[in-house]
Amino acid sequence: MACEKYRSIEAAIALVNPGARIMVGSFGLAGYPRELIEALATSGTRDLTIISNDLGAPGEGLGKLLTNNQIRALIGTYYNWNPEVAVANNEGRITVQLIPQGTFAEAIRAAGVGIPAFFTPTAAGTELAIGKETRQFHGRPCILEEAIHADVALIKAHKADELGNLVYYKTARNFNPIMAMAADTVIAEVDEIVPVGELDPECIVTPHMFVDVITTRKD
Amino acid sequence: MACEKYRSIEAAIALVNPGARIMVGSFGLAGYPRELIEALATSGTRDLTIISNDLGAPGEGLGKLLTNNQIRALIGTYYNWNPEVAVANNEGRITVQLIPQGTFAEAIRAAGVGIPAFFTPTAAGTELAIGKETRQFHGRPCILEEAIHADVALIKAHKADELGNLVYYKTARNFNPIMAMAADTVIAEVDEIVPVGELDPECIVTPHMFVDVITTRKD
Amino acid sequence: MQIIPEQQARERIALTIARYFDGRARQGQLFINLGVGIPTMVANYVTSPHIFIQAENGMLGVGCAAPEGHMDHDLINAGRTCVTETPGCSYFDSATSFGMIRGGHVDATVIGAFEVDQHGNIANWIIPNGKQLGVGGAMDLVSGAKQVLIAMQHTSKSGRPKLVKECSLPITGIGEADMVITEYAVFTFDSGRLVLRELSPEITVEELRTITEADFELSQGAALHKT
Amino acid sequence: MQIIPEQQARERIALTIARYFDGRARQGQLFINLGVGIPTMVANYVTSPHIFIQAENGMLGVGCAAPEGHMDHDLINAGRTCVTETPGCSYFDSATSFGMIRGGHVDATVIGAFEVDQHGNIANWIIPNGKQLGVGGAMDLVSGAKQVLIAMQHTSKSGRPKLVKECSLPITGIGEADMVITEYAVFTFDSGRLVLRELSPEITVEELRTITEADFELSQGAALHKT
Repeated sequence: MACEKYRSIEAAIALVNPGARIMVGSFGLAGYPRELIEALATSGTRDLTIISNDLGAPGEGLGKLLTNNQIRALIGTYYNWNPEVAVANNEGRITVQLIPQGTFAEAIRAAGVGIPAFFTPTAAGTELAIGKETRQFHGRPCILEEAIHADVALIKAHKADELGNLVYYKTARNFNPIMAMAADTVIAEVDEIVPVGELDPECIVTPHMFVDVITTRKD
Repeated sequence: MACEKYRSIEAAIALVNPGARIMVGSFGLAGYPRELIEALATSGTRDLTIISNDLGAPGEGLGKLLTNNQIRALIGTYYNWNPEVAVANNEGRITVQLIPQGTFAEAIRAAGVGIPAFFTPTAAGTELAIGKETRQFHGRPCILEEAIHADVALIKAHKADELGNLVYYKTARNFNPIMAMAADTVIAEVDEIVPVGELDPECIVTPHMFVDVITTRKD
Repeated sequence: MQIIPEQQARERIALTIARYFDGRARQGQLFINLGVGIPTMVANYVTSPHIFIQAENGMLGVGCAAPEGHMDHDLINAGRTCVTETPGCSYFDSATSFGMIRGGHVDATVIGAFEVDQHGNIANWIIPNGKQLGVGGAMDLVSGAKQVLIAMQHTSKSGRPKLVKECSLPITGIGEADMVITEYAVFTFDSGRLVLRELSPEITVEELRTITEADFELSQGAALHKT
Repeated sequence: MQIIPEQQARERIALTIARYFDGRARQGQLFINLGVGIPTMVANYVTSPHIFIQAENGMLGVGCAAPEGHMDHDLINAGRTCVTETPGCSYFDSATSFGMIRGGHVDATVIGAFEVDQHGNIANWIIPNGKQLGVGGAMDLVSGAKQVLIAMQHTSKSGRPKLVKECSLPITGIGEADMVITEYAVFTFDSGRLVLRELSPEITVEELRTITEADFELSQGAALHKT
């Protein structure tokens, strides 16, 4: 394989340091980098801040990291599928920053495209707007939200070519393409690595500029 | 053809009223809706505000509308390829609002995705920041830019399916997909209309939700 | 007043909304987003080919639930149910998906609620200090979708009115509700006032007032319809 | 001091930059954006397979100029030149393209300039009340790209220094220049000071000072290189 960005799952996950801010693509258990998360759980790396939509389920997917006590803070939108989150939060073992899902997605993209902050009507007037600057645009109250950046993004794509161009599979796409733009180091777990030229230039979702490391499950 | 959104070029361009704010996809003469612009020039519709990257060349592409005296105002980034713009502006026949190209693209997308305003480092400290709110983020001065919305978007795509899903061709894509989100009425001129199901769901760039009218050149 | 059993209540609410959407879709394409629970059931009853379902996890053109044996766990809706594709469907990332919603391109969203008050405020995302911690796309949907339909049983399991004078729980959005559909009635918000539009055969207006804390008016002009 | 003819000057500037990029690309992939004029010529001289050219009109992996007879007018770079594809290239919309630039994903941009001053300010977008009215992507590129290389002849056609003490024309960005490459010399900005790094054989430092209005220092440690 002529993929210079290729690393083993273990070598890839070794790039995650204790205390790191990590973004992980996923929506429920769809489109999350399963092998990387398994390896991260095995590594025992602690004090992580996990930036993800949800946290899988107890002991499953990203949920493993909480069950394993590797998490210090969560930034995300929806933890109803993993009741361990509310328990850990209520007991003060972790801190949780809850953000509306659309604002969360937009803030991640913003970090990727160099927009430090934006106004949005979502959540204006609610508890989630407390402490945030509010301003009217065209008669509508909006709140100021800042970009969300990470040290490392662990993403899941369907195929990579040897340069690192990525395409996704159905609703496993979710947050992966925007997280690929928003972290210092981007590690993509893929199902398959194909030769350069095999992906249609019109259909590449994540250009290789954004990808640092490619990994795939051992067969 | 079972395309309910299909209209003839003439019927489509009749949706543009005098005084309208129109977005037009293009970069130079790549990816602009040639037939629609021809028809708009023929229609003689006046007092238009044209929101586009550039204005083609004198008497060519979007340039025809200025040569024809149909333009009241321009919002865009680069008119060096059409010297008639500077002349008309210096003579006070039109007003021109110049915006950095990245800010212009982002402001159009912002309108499409319901973000009323955003901060950007681009142009901070320059003449184009005069009168704009400036604020530091992470020690860097940024300026506040508002979304750019239009009454009508005239865009060019390569293929539409009968529902109105769109794909583009090479660098003719440019501003077209973001303009497809940012106007009340979106009219797409395409090279070809194909049956539903012929476009790969993973490769559709503009979902049909954004498209109101499909038109194509008469053969 | 005749008690309507839960399953029948849920089906009726979904069917009422589906008929409303079918009617609107006669005017052209209709793009809708359905929350979990009763809202998802609406998909089973709509018949118009002009209705397209958007799922905020990144899909337009969501089909019916995937049949046993044909489930693809990477093809799900926002409630994590395995679904199917419809012809002309497409996939996109979460920022684009919420761009559709926040940008006003989604015609209607159907969501459940703990409470809706007579000012159109919706409370549907959290019960403080409870066992669940999540907001998901609720706030984006109520503020972004052009029309917000609340699909809920008229009272809580303990019989408490869910249409109240003022929400007691944290709100999801201010004055965002456009329509409330329960097993007994259909209400709309017109210029900030709650108006009764339809009434089921099992109940009278007087009885409805006993299970509705919110003040509401009777619709002018149109007579009350029976579902 | 020996005058270098314009064509030779332009080629030397492009070649100097290409060699610099080839050197950097030994450390890994290098993503660059090239402005019109001399910057575009850099593409003709780079040899590393790790260098990828981004065009802000929506392409990554821009190849050489399209040969006569093989021009596709919908496959152009930002200077409207018909170009070719390289293996692994991709297309995207303008918001994504400038997202790459503003987001700091483009390693370097090469642009021309009317003036650069000793504070690193660049003036390259407009001559007030002139015949041209446009900013294009210039401001995005100077503020967004990780490194900004200015490729320009040392003096204007009338012999006026282009490396000045203070820009007199409207600036494109504040203190954004990282490197200035002319036919006579290579300068870098180090902690806000302009430092001479290389000098061509046709000129002495003393002669260089006569055609350079900006104050500059000689590089410490490294000797002056000859191109």
